[in-house]
Amino acid sequence: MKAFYLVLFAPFVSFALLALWPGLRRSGKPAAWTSIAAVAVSLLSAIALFFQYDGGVHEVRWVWIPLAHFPSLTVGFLVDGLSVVMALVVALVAFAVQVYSLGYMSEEPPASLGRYYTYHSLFTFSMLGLVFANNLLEAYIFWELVGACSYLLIGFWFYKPSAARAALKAFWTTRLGDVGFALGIAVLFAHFGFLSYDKLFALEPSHALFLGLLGVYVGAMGKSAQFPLHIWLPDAMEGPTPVSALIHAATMVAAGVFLMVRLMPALQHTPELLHLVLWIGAITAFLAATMALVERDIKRVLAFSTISQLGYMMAAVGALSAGAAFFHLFTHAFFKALLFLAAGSVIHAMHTNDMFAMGGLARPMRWTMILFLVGALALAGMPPLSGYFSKDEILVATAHAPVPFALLMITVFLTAFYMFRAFFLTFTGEPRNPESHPHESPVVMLWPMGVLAILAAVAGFFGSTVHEMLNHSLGFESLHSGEEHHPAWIPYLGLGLGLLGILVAWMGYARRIFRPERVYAAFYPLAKVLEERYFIDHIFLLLYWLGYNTVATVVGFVDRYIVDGVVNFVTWATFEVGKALRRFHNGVVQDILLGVVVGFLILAFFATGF
Amino acid sequence: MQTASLLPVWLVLATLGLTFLVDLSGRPRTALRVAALGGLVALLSLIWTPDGAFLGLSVDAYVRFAQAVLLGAAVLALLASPPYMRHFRMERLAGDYALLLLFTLLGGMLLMSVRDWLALFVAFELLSIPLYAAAALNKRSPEGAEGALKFFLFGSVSSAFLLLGVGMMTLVSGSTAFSSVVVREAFLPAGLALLLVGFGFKVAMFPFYFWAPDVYESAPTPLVAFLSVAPKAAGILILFRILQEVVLPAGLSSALAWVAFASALTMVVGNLLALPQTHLKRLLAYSGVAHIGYVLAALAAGTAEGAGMSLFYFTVYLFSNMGAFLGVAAVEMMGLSPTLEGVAGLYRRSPALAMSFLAFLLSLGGIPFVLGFWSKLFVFFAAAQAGLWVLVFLGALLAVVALFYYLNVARWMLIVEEMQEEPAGPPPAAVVALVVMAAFVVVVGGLVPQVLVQPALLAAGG
Amino acid sequence: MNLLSVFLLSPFIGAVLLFFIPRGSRTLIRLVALLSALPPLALSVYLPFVYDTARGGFQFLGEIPLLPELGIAYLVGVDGISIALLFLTAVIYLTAIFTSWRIQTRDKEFFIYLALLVTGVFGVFVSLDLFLFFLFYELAVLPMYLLIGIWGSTKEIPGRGVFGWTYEALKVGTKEYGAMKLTLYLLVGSAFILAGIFYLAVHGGSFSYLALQQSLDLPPDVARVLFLVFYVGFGVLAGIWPFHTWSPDGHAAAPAAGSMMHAGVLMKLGAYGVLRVGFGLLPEAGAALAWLVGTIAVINILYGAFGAGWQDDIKYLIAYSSVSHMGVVMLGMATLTEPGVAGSVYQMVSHGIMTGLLFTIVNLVYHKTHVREISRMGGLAHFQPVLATAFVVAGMTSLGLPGLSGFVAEFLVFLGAFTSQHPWWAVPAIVGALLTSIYVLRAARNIFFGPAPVHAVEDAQGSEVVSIVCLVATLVLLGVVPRFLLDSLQPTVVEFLKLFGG
Amino acid sequence: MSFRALLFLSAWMFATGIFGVLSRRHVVALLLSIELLFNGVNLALLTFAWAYGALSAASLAFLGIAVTVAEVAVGLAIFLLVVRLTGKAAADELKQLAG
Amino acid sequence: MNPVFTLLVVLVMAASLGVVLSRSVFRAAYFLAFALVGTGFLYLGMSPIFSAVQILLYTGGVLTLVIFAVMLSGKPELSTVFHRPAQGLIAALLVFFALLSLTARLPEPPEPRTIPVDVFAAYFFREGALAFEILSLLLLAALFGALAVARKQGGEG
Repeated sequence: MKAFYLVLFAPFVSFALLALWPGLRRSGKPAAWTSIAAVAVSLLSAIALFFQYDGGVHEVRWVWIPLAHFPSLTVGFLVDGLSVVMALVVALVAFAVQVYSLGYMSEEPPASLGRYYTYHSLFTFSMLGLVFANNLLEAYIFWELVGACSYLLIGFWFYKPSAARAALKAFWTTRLGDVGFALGIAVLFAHFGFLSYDKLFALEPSHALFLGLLGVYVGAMGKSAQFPLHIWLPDAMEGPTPVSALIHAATMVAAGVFLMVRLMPALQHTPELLHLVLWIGAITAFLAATMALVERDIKRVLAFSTISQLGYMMAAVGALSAGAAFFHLFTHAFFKALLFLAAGSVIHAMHTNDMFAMGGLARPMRWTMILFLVGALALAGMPPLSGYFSKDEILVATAHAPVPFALLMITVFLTAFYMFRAFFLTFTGEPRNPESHPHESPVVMLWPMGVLAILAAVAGFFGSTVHEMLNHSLGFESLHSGEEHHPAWIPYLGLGLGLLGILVAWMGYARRIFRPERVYAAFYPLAKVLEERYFIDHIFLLLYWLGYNTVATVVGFVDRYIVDGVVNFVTWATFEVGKALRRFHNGVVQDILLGVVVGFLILAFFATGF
Repeated sequence: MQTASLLPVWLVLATLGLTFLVDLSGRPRTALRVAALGGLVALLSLIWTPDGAFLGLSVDAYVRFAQAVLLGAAVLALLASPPYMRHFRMERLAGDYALLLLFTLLGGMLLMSVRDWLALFVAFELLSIPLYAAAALNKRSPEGAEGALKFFLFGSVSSAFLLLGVGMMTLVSGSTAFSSVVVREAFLPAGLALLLVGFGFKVAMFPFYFWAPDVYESAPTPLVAFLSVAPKAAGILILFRILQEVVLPAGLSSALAWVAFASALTMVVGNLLALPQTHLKRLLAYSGVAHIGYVLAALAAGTAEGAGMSLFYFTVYLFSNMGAFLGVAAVEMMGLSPTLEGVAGLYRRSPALAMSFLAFLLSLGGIPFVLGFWSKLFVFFAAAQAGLWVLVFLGALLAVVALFYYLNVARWMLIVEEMQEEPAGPPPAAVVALVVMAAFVVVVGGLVPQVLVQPALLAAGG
Repeated sequence: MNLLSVFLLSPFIGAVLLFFIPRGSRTLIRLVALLSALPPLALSVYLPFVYDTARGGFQFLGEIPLLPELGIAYLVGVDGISIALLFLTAVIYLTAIFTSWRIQTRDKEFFIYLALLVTGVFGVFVSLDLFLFFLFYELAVLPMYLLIGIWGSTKEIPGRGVFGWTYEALKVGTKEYGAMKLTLYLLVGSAFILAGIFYLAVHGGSFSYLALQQSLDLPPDVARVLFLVFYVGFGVLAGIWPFHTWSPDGHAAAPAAGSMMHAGVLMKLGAYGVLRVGFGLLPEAGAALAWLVGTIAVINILYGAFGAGWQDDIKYLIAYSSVSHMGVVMLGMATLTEPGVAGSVYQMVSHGIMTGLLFTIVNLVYHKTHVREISRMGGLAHFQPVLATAFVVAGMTSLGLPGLSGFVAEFLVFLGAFTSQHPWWAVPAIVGALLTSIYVLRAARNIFFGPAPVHAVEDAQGSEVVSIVCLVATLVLLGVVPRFLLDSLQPTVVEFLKLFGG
Repeated sequence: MSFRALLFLSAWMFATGIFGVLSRRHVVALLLSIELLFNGVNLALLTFAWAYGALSAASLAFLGIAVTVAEVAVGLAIFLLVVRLTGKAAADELKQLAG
Repeated sequence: MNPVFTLLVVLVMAASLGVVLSRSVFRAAYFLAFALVGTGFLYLGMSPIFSAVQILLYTGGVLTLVIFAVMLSGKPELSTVFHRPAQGLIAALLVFFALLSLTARLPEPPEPRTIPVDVFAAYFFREGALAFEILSLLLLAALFGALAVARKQGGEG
């Protein structure tokens, strides 16, 4: 298992080098190459690991914090089917994105380019660490590290106030979820004393286990942008597009799903939790899709689409079908990263995100258009591409729950519609703003997209190998629930809805048979609600202002002028007593002599009294 | 005939005579130096004086330690006087000043070793009367005369009370033909009450301290330095003997409660009044009152440790308080007014003086690694051992108030940058040397306190 | 010559040597100061490895009888807790010297007072004789006063609210006010401690901590009152809720090294005192009153976190965050569970280093931009990348990001709270971390991010960078390899909890 | 020669002395009042000596007289100096030193 | 209670009041002399030597001194006599009652006798020898003190 150490620690070495050696970091391109080389090493060893993998579970563990009254907190790494596949996905997408960034970030000054790649190396290491973690505490550690990296990368262009604010929003919301995660860990630690996966899986169902896993799920909701904690993902698009591709499409947001899949052996004992996960997954999928309908910014469309797909995966987990969830995560990583990179290439050329300012890019950016199309088709779930297989498995798995299933079905249509709305708006029709002169992106950007496109296309066929490796690590058949009574018509209905979605988008935006603006005007109140993202952002803002700022003002004022006021008053009073006593010393001899007489009288009173 | 036990007294008497002759022959400055030298010889002679009694004057370790404090104070004051006299053009009266100081010293030493009430009263008066006169020697300052007058009036009235009190006490324990129990029951509390009035004045206890600030402000500073230590030490240490050998054996245990009450009041009033002061000598006067409050706490413990601790306390107080006053004298000799504004930025003008002054302030404030820290703590520890928790807690809290005004002075000297007044010239080297020497003792003593504490405890039979 | 005396002698000799160096030679002064800081650091790094964890208890004992009649002796010894805090003090002292390398006015005196201050602090952590403990505790009073008084910074605060008029009378906000307030608070605390220690010595027979541990048996109610006296006495310095108001004023007025030493180390002195003298000598009373300590700690955490949110002055913001983090320390202590107490001590060290770093950055920003109000700042990262990165790292530590020391401490306290008799304490502990992330990162955004400021500003120079790098390295070291301190700390905590039937 | 009467007289003299000291403005009047105080005390002492045969009280009275004389001498000298330097003989006008 | 004794007591009381209340310091001095002489006669009953000391030395010496001082100062009278008389009166009354209460519990003397001179002299010079020596020092000190205060320092203000 030597390869395993390489996968994990190559990015760490690159991060350490870049962080500790300012010269290298500030040099720009060389820093980029160090990071890319490290990710390449990590990718190759991940591939080697994938092929050498013999189905066993290899674990290494050492004590991180010694404790006597409780089992010591350990840190270690677990290499099994699930982590190997996930590592492969992460390494591959990371490599693609870092190569792509060479082109996309070309006009960045060297120092900040170096900073960019430093953050990237740290992120890759943390993500891989999360993948290979062998206990909940370690998962929490890398979980937060990944959150911090996302904060740093979203706020990479710190001179943009909106980017800084978005980074904060992302960090705070995920942090809110992490509070639940920590509480979950605490419950498990308090009741069972240990946090490592193998011991957790051996537990029989109990209320404590339910609470613990509920806490973990809240953490997953934060990270995987489940409703209502999804508000940070659309704003996270302020970061550079490669970052969005890597973090907010393929890896970090999928961490929540990955963790739920990892904990499936324990989750199966908590049906009520799974039921909740299913429902929230379905609702998230549907709502995100509706919000994507009215989005003008191409990246935000993809962001909502990611939230929606994450909803799908969580629904699959809720339906106890970890295999479906993981396989969709596997395929989604490729085609969503591809879509983001393609969008990046368009933005790179047009220097704007607004789809309504683009148009007719098919000719000048031929390759980008083809790649974007492949991604869109895969996302819409068209048969030969991977999207079809993974989405189908999820629909099958969730068939037993009527309402969520219905929501997911409608979302298939909506997904297809908003994806092709974006496609037609961007690539077909005449260019909407004349002075822009789009040109095809450089090769260094196209190659990574090409690789992803190929993977997006063929990934569907690796379903069986993925499931088989997953079953090893989970210890039970990961696809079991949907198999027996899945009605045959589900895949066809999904396909039909997908095609319908594409058709309507084509009519609306390519051929302009019906005017979407008029539809928008007709349903104005509904559209406005969608545009305002169901006012959830405003609710959180209100919560932040009422919950924190007003209380802070009250506490600050009370502390500065009441508690401190009392202290100052006491000091001032002591001074005044001193001044008052001074008045007795008016210097007149007769009054001074009074002191003797008074003293005598007191002593005399003592003498006679006692 | 163990006259040897009175060696220091004979030496002081000899010095007195010599100083008088030198002054008579028209050289007042040398008279002052002769007095200082004689005092020093007497101080050194203490090492060889054996215990013993002669002519009704008994000398034991406790007395010798106390006499050492008195002599030390006198020598320090006398050494610092010549430059002060020269600066204030009082040199023609230097001889008289020295004589009066020696008389007071003699009074104090005798008071320490006296065994009967008659001699006690007279020695007590010998301790005060020359000081009234000495306080008025600076003929150029009308305030000096006013201060001396107040000092005299306050002293006379309280010695009237004292006379009556001593009279009553002679009936309680003196060698009288007739001393029935009933008489003793009546006279003991009354006598003690009146006695405390007299001692209260001498020691500047509350409420008999009203004279102190005015006299300290107006009298010549070296004299004030002596005045702020020697009479107080003599008063407290002999009061302790009286309590131990007369009052407590006679059964008036509530006496300790009186002392404790007086201690608490003195501490509170002394500290609070020192807060708003801007004149250094007045501030040190009130701080002196506060310090007497702390010693009274040890006295209220009524134990041998208490006595030992108060001996140690006065040794430390000798250096820190006199050092502070000599520092003020040096400031005055620089032509600056002895107020906070005068001292502003002293650090710039003469760092040695400023740093020594800081050492004294810290010692008075009770900051660690300076002698004053140990003395204050041991005094409170003695009180704690006797269970006087209220005093301990009150004292510790008042130390906070005390430190405010001490640090305030330090702030004016060290932190305030610009000089408010323009000094006429550098302080005379002799005085600065004395001040730095005292500061050295205070700082180094702080590192090795046991050198002083153990002999003090032994002396008090602790 | 006991090994531990090096902690005391090295800075003290440094101070004495500095006294004789002429004022002009700037580099010589700094070199001597630096040399006085290295031996303690070396020793404090060496101790955790050579501390015999099997035997546990106080080791490297040294005794020189000072005043046998009163039961006072120079008794020194360390256990896991003292080792951790010695390491903290040594690191902070070294970095404080580096941070003040470029000080202009009266630098000789500056380093003398700093050395004296450290001697006092080392003395407290090393001494086992309560009298000596008190002596060193009080030694820190004067240097602190002068450090703030002479090199502090002033910002008048107008009076408002019911006691408003006293603010002008006392000139609240000036450095004199801050220095005096901080010093007097320390003394009020020491008044309580003095009374308590004397009571112990009188009833326990001697001042030695070891003897008192065995010989002390007080009636329960007296023990409780005594515990309260110690809790208030030390708590004042630890910044527990009602007595914390000196911390913002004192630290805001203090120079960089001053607030580093005070917030970084002296506040831990207070917590160490409560732990060692309060809980250590009066276990039953401690256990009975643990609920009080914990509840006030919870108030501290939330009060500090919200208070920091309102501040517009960067120094006040850090000071309030210190109050909040000290709440975590006290909470950990109050849980009386193994992870809780270990976390509490670890938080002392972690918060000490972190606040040291934060105050270094804040003071450097102030010195270079002469602006303390956050509302008038923005985009400093353009010109001060080192300070910006360091501030973000320190902020991340304060909100408990794993990989940095903050996480280990806060998570241990969080687990300890959850497994103690009052599990609800865990909620404020974790919510506190969330609130911290709000005000710290919001401050980072307002100060460092956003559009570039009009005129260029100098970044951290030479020795300042060294100080920042040392502190960040320590934070990472303590975050990634907690066993460096925990190996010696953990057995001590277990032994400590035996007092409570742990 | 009744014991009580004598004590009453001495207390009376002492009290009038106190009134004089506290309320008279002229410095010499103060001195005279102090004389009165001492005389009251001497009378009390001799009464004790006469009543209880306490010779020590008598000798103390004798010493008291001598001390009083000494005090008056110094007191008058200071009074004259005050008059010479400040030109005032009224005690309540002498309040440069205060606070 | 023989009439002479009571007359004397009343006279002395009146005289002491006169000292305190008279406007001019001269008249106060006369009243004081009268009071001292009255006390002197009282001492006849107790210890004859004291009456001699009292009348000859005390009254004669002190009075002449006081008169000289007032003459020298040239300020016999002041515009107003009293400073806050009410405060003084209350204090005096309180002191009076305090003194009486302090001596109230004293038992009636069993057999009071006048002290013969030889007995007193023998006792004084045996027990009070040390005190007498110190007294001599005291008087010397007072002499020097008075001289020092009186001497001109040359060029003073």
